[in-house]
Amino acid sequence: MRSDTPTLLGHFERMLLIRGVEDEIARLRTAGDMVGSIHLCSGQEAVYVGAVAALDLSRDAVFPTYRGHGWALACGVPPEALFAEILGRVTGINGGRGGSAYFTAPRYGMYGENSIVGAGAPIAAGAALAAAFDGSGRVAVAAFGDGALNQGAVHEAMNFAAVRGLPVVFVVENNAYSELTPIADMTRNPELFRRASAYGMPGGRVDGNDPDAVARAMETCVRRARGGGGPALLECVTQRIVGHYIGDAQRYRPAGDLDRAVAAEPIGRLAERLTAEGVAAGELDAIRSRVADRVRAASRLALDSPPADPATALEHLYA
Amino acid sequence: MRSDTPTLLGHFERMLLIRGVEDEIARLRTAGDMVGSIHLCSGQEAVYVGAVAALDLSRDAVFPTYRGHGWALACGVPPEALFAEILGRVTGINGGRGGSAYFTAPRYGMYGENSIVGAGAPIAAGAALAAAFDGSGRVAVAAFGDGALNQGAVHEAMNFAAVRGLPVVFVVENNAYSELTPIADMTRNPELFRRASAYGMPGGRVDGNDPDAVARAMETCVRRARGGGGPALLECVTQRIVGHYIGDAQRYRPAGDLDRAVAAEPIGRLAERLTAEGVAAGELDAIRSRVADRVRAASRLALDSPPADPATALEHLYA
Amino acid sequence: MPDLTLLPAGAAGTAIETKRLSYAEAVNHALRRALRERPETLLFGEDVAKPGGVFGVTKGLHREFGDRVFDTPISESAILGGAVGAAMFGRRPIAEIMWIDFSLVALDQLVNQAPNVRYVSRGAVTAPITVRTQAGNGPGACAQHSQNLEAFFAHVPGLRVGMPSTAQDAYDMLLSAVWCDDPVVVIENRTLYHGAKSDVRLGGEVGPIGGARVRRGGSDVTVVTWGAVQNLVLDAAEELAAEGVEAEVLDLRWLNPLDLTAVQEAVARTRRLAVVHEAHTFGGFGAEVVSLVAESGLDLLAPPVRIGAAPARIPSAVSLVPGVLPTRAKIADGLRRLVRGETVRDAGVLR
Amino acid sequence: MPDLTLLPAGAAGTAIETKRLSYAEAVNHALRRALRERPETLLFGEDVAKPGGVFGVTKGLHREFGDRVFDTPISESAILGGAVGAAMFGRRPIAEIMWIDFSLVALDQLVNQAPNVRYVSRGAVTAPITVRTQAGNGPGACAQHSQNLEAFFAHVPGLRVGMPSTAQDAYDMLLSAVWCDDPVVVIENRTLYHGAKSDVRLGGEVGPIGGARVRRGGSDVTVVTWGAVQNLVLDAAEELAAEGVEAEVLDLRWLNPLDLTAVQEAVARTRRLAVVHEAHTFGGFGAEVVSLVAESGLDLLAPPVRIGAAPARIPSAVSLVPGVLPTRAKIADGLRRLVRGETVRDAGVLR
Ligand SMILES: Cc1ncc(C[n+]2csc(CCOP(=O)(O)OP(=O)(O)O)c2C)c(N)n1
Ligand SMILES: Cc1ncc(C[n+]2csc(CCOP(=O)(O)OP(=O)(O)O)c2C)c(N)n1
Ligand SMILES: [Mg+2]
Ligand SMILES: [Mg+2]
Repeated sequence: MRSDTPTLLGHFERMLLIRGVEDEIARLRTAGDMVGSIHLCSGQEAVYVGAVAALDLSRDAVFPTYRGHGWALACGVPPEALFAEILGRVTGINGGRGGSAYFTAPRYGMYGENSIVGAGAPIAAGAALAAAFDGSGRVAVAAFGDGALNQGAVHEAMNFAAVRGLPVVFVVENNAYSELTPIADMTRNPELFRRASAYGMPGGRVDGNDPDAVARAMETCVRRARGGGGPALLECVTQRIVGHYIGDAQRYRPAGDLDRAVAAEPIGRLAERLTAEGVAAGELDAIRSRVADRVRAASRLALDSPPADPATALEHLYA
Repeated sequence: MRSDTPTLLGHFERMLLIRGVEDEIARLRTAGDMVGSIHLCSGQEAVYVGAVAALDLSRDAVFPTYRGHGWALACGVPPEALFAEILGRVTGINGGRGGSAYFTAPRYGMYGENSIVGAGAPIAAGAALAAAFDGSGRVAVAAFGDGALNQGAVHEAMNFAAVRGLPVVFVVENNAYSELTPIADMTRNPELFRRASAYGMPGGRVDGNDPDAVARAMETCVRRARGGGGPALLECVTQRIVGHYIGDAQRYRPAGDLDRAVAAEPIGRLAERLTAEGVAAGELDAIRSRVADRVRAASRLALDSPPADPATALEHLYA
Repeated sequence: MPDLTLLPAGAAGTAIETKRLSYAEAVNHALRRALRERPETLLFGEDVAKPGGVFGVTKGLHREFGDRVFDTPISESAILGGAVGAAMFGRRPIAEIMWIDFSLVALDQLVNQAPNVRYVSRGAVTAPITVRTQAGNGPGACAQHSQNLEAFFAHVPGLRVGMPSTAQDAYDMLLSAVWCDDPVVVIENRTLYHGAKSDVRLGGEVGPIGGARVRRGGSDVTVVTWGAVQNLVLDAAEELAAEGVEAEVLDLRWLNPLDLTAVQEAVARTRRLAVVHEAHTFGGFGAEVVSLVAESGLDLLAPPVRIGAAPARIPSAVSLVPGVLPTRAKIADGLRRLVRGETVRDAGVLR
Repeated sequence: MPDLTLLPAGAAGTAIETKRLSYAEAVNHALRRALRERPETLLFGEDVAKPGGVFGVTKGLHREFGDRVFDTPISESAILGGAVGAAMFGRRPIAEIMWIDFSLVALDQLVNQAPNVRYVSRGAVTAPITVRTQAGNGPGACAQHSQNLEAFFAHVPGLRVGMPSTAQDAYDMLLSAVWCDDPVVVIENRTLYHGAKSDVRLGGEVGPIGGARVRRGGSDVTVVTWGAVQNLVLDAAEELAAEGVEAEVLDLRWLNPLDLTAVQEAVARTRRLAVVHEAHTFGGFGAEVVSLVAESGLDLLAPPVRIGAAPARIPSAVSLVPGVLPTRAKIADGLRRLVRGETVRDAGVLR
């Protein structure tokens, strides 16, 4: 079953919003308004939008990585709160305490990026463990990259979730690289989803540049988990169309690799599909300019906010 | 190809030695000559004797767990040095610094027990990594229990070894329990060797109560690794016929479980086979009494040694 | 985050009574009470449920509380991470790390994860986990099963750290930990588990974490200590008393929050400070206590003294251990020299 | 263990010369020299080989040394355990842990494994690994990428720990670490990597590990410090000099082995001690320095002072960070009050 056009238009707008925010962040970082190492997710939007479409954010919980802007926006975090967070403003979603790589937005079902590779996986399993007791029907999503699969904590989390039948979906954002190193050089079995069988857990692979395909695969996993069927591993094959960090010259990508990734990126692809389904070019353009306006306004709002106050820096360490 | 009778007689004697040493340790611990938590390997002897038979100890390196007495004796560590170590005597293989669970005997190719579950696996991979540079042709053996497979470090070690094609054999001593908990309750896929495929590495299972079968499977793995074929995972199915520690009442074992394990234990089984192959009862008895004498003498020698001197306790921390 | 209303302490009507209990039994009673009174508690770790724990500390709890008490794979990152995640959603996980040495395979969860949850979210999410573990040397234990690592945890802002050394404290401090809304590490000691029984007051109000206790009065020297080594300190104090020197023994109990007032008042009284811990002296938490006193500007009669483990790994042989760890004799000797005004430094602190 | 004969230092004929180098370039030169002169060295870690390191520190080394320099999976236990195992068999692994915060997923190998190898075997096997990592806060970094954890490593007997803060030290100390037969952790600082260049003497004899350095003379107060914060200390010292107060700045460089003589001599001269580190004050290594001085019985003019991070996690916003970490102003203020004889304690040390 394929999604209907309004649903796809929703995906299109969300993906555009993510892309627009990332582009604006790149601009702000390059201009020096933002500082430090920032990881953009451009090219991978379909994973976030598709996966979140399958969730019930009033009770489900998402645990992304440092590359988490897309997850946050897909969950509904307002772009102004995201910009402000990375800018270190008092209006940031965590008042500047988290920053680009480690913010959290529990109100939106986004329970924290994690800048320690793999560390979110057992925490997500814990969220699912709570669900086994609180009757919430919560499903937890642990999202991480291809490279994270080689981290011990991810292995432990998958076995733990499998043996206890916990409602967690492990989403692998396979973008072919871990920082500057191809995953193909770092593990022998390129079909990452096959690791699931080691834990007696179902695993599968989906086109991570098709939000619709991701949503449908994710629905299967979520339904199963919510129904007591236990965890699953969903590998979403995608690509970054930007560097690992802003300023990354991507010299480690072989010739043509980036071009191919750009050609396959999900937003243009979905635009083509929508056009083929009869959506008028004008309608798509209207969405594009609405999103652009939203991004611009949000960025301005965030830039106009005051910086976080150092006098508050010692608050909230203990209860 | 099955081994010839003299080889099997050698296995028989080695296994008897291990069993005899463990029985004597149990006696000494119960009598109070030895202290602390001691993990015996009775019932699992075929794994050690079989695996070591496939090694060239002049260059290969074994990394066992805290349950390492059997590995040490199979490698040729003199029983008196082992007794003395556990007794805390100056003549102990490490002068009493290691104790039952963490001694090392590099002269014998036994490069250290490890009492941190799984920690020996990456170290063994490192020994294999050295082999890639020193032209020694060394194969490293990482031995650990069924429960250890759920530890992050073991996962990392296997992927690391697989991706670099390192000459290491991962030997799983699947004795069905991790301390007091059945492995069947702690992972969904009871065929532990199947985890190998996650790393694109061969894996297999062997009857771990048949030293001959273990030796032949191990030879395949070792030959492959030494020839540059990379690592493998060998699951040896066996059982403890004693508690996890001395004094363990084993109430966690279901009715009949221990009896079945005793009935299947490798020494009696090999005696039957040898008898069937025409070895006279008297010859087996002669071996039994030779081993018993050796154990008794070794124990006495160790007991007669002086305790380690506290004035030396600060030596050898730094170069 | 779901808004789970916590039952008030004692709500399940735990009777106030006194029982003669071992340290292990006191822990067991505290766990049972927590599981009874706070339905949101969970108890898990390796071998804690069906087998009742490798030291028998959690005996009977799985039977009484069913699935809320469960065994885990040998996966410390999953145990601690699972605790953090469950705590973020209203559970009160009590996770066991069987030996403190094993926490090192999963320390990330206790340093990079648990203590950040509240801070980064400004209280919107919290991670009130209790980690029970046990530390220290015991006869025949190896170098990987003998360490005292409280200094690691005490250096992590956002983590609370306690080390009970009596059965009463094993009970009280564990309950305070579970009731506390911060992540707390409670470091027990297996050599105490099955020792002599003592009277333990059960069922009283659960107090807040924190607070040192004077274990022995004395006016000549203040010994600040924590953990099982306290018993050696008390023995050494008796030895000195026979020589006319009265040592005050202050059990710190909680390293975080640290009861600085108690330390300062005690040292101000005796004007001599010794700190005794089983952990390695160099870089150990004893240095924090000495520094806090030094910074206070209290006028001491003699330089302060630390007595802890000398720089070595911990050997297994029972005869070797006194070459490394503090002993009653080393403690008594250190205190004697402190009172005589001699500068004391364990020859082995630096190497 | 195979008997691998090590080439003597300088054997490959490294020319003695002086070059203007950044800190990162100095590290790169040291690594290149080690790889050239000691064929048994290996260099590995995440992104260190083909990409040349996420900070560009290991650029060109894979090209020059081929398979001896390689990239690893994101598997810190495999990296450190692999280093330990390779070192036991005659290699000299130089392993990179990209951020010191990440060491916490694999600390077992640095606490329970590497330092035990020599001790338990009484020298029959050794594990001379060098772990390069980098620590500290930088603009915009999050709580999980900002910590200073040297206190953890310094508390582990058997591990050597150094923190270079100049380009020359980045070169010298790393070589000393690789040449040293103990496991050594060298903690670099990424905010220093690409700073101003300075003259670095290359190719000289590789010295043993250890030894503090006076970075600035002064007679009024001794500031013991280490790591990148030293630059703030030097700035604060200049500020004070303008007010007529001369601070001596002693860079400890090595926490283990610790140059106690240098500390004692310096403090004996000025009779005032401040310790400044970027790490959290509470339970930090500054306490060890203060304690060693206190135990020495040196007669100080004023109580010692520690200046470090206040108890909080490290926030990301640049504006928040000065609320937690030491700043030039906080350091200058602390020193001023120390010289005036006021009792100084960071209000935030205990909470
Ligand atoms: C435990 C740990 N090790 C290393 C790092 C450094 N690091 C940050 S991102 C990254 C690459 C992750 O690759 P992948 O999992 O594929 O995710 P991606 O960045 O591609 O989204 C690494 C190695 C870290 N943050 N944590
Ligand atoms: C990291 C770590 N976690 C927990 C333990 C405690 N422990 C010691 S032995 C053991 C069980 C190991 O089971 P298995 O791997 O099956 O080996 P077996 O004892 O059966 O030989 C456990 C959990 C430990 N030593 N290290
Ligand atoms: Mg990736
Ligand atoms: Mg087992």
